[in-house]
Amino acid sequence: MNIKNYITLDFPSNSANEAFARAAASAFASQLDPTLEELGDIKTAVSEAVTNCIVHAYPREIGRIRLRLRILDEETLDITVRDWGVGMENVKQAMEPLFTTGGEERSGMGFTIMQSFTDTLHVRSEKGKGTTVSMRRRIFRRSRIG
Amino acid sequence: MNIKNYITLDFPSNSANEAFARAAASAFASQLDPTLEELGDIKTAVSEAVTNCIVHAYPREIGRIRLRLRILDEETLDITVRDWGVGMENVKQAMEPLFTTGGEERSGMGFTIMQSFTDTLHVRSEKGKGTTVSMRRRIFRRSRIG
Amino acid sequence: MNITSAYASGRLTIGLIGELDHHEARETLQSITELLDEYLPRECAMDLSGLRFMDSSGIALIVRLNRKMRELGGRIWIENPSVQTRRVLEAAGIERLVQVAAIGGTT
Amino acid sequence: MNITSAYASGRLTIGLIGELDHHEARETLQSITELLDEYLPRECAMDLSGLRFMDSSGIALIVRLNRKMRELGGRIWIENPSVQTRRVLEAAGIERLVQVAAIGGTT
Ligand SMILES: Nc1ncnc2c1ncn2[C@@H]1O[C@H](COP(=O)(O)OP(=O)(O)O)[C@@H](O)[C@H]1O
Ligand SMILES: Nc1ncnc2c1ncn2[C@@H]1O[C@H](COP(=O)(O)OP(=O)(O)O)[C@@H](O)[C@H]1O
Repeated sequence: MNIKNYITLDFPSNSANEAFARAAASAFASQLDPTLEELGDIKTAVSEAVTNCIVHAYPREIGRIRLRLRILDEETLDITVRDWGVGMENVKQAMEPLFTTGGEERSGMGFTIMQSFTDTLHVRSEKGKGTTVSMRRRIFRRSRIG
Repeated sequence: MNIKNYITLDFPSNSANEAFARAAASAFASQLDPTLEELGDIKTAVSEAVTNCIVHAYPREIGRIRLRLRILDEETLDITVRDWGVGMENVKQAMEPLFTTGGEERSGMGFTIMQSFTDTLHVRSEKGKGTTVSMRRRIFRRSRIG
Repeated sequence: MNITSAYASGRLTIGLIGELDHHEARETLQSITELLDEYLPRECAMDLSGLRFMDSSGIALIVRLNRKMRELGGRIWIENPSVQTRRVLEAAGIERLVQVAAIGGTT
Repeated sequence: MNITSAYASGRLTIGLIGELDHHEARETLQSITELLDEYLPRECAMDLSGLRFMDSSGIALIVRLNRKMRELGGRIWIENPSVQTRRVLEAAGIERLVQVAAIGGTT
């Protein structure tokens, strides 16, 4: 695995940073020359994962979030979103469509959307220790195809 | 000093990341509701400092750059650009207009531009250990003035 | 979030302009709820052509507005989502609940 | 960086479209130098209206092009910088070397 470029962002779990995280991910992903649709997918996946940290991982405090973006093998975007918050006991259940502990303000579709907008999704969590969400999305090179 | 929000970015000294660092700084600074001119100044100052790490701090290798952005007291943007590269012996001389060790490709005006586009500029460096450039720029609240 | 509204003969058209994420959702829901309570429309069209971004926070909002319109004895639908918004609507399977119409598709 | 050029009766107008930073500077300089060597113009106008961003790497480029035009016995000037570019030109004091003209100011 050849890491061509990376960036690590650390920021507090203010909801205003949702938009910022999306914008930074979009700016970083641009070097892969994605289509607007691919960029939209990446922004959406990042937004879901970061929002989960803000809403679920740190429900009553401002905690730290780490977003890491890497370019692998020149055509895959690797996205890792990490928190040190409350964690989950049952990750499998949490990933089911419509499952939410967030009440009426949440749809329970966050993980479902992350899954459909990326090629792979891995979630690792430990109660009381935090959560790491890893996603990969391959961006096909248009110049190579065309 | 009240830190309202912050972000820390870590990335390698590829020149392609100059544009990325500017875009991230611009996205983060947007929460201060700056004018387009103020945003331009911030992007320029960040670009100069990050480019110096890429060109001067790590002339023959890819090293690590850390860009930290903070909002202080709700109206000041604090920008810190740090590298662990070659450092400088004589910071005062380096900051003089037109001084450059970069040959024809550099103008020697980087620090001059950082200085004119920010309110304060501090440079700390140690030969062989690296350099930290700190800049602050106050963004006046238009709603408050108006 | 900027919100526009137009009411005529029982139909309220609500336009959303901006990025609809968790940060924006609560205030947006409140503004729209106030509009519904004011006009008590039979039909509510949500024009999403001005949304530059929407994530699952928008899905939760649509689900709640759909429930509210049913309580009022009316119905709601979505108009003109951009590509990004349409992809989120599809991934969440919202069409099973609420009709999604393209430009000019509902009149 | 996208580069356009237009030549007529001794005057070459070069347009730069994009962001001129250190990453882009070397290739941009090379392309412009090739144009100058091809046309050997008496006058060279650099139209910067398409530059969305420029930093001191652009200053170094302008200084070198100015020197080259003097060697060719000609002169160079800058046209239509955006606000951001104009502020960088001013902070670097480039007007002492090279004339900066606003829209329509040089013809
Ligand atoms: N970072 C996290 N920390 C703790 N719990 C989480 C985290 N992310 C998700 N969860 C749990 O998984 C559930 C499902 O998440 P998701 O599918 O994104 O839907 P939603 O955010 O709408 O609830 C959440 O309601 C929450 O209980
Ligand atoms: N991060 C850094 N590490 C080491 N040396 C630096 C760094 N930043 C600046 N310098 C030194 O200071 C000089 C002046 O920098 P500057 O004013 O930005 O102009 P320029 O980048 O055009 O040379 C550089 O030529 C270099 O010798």
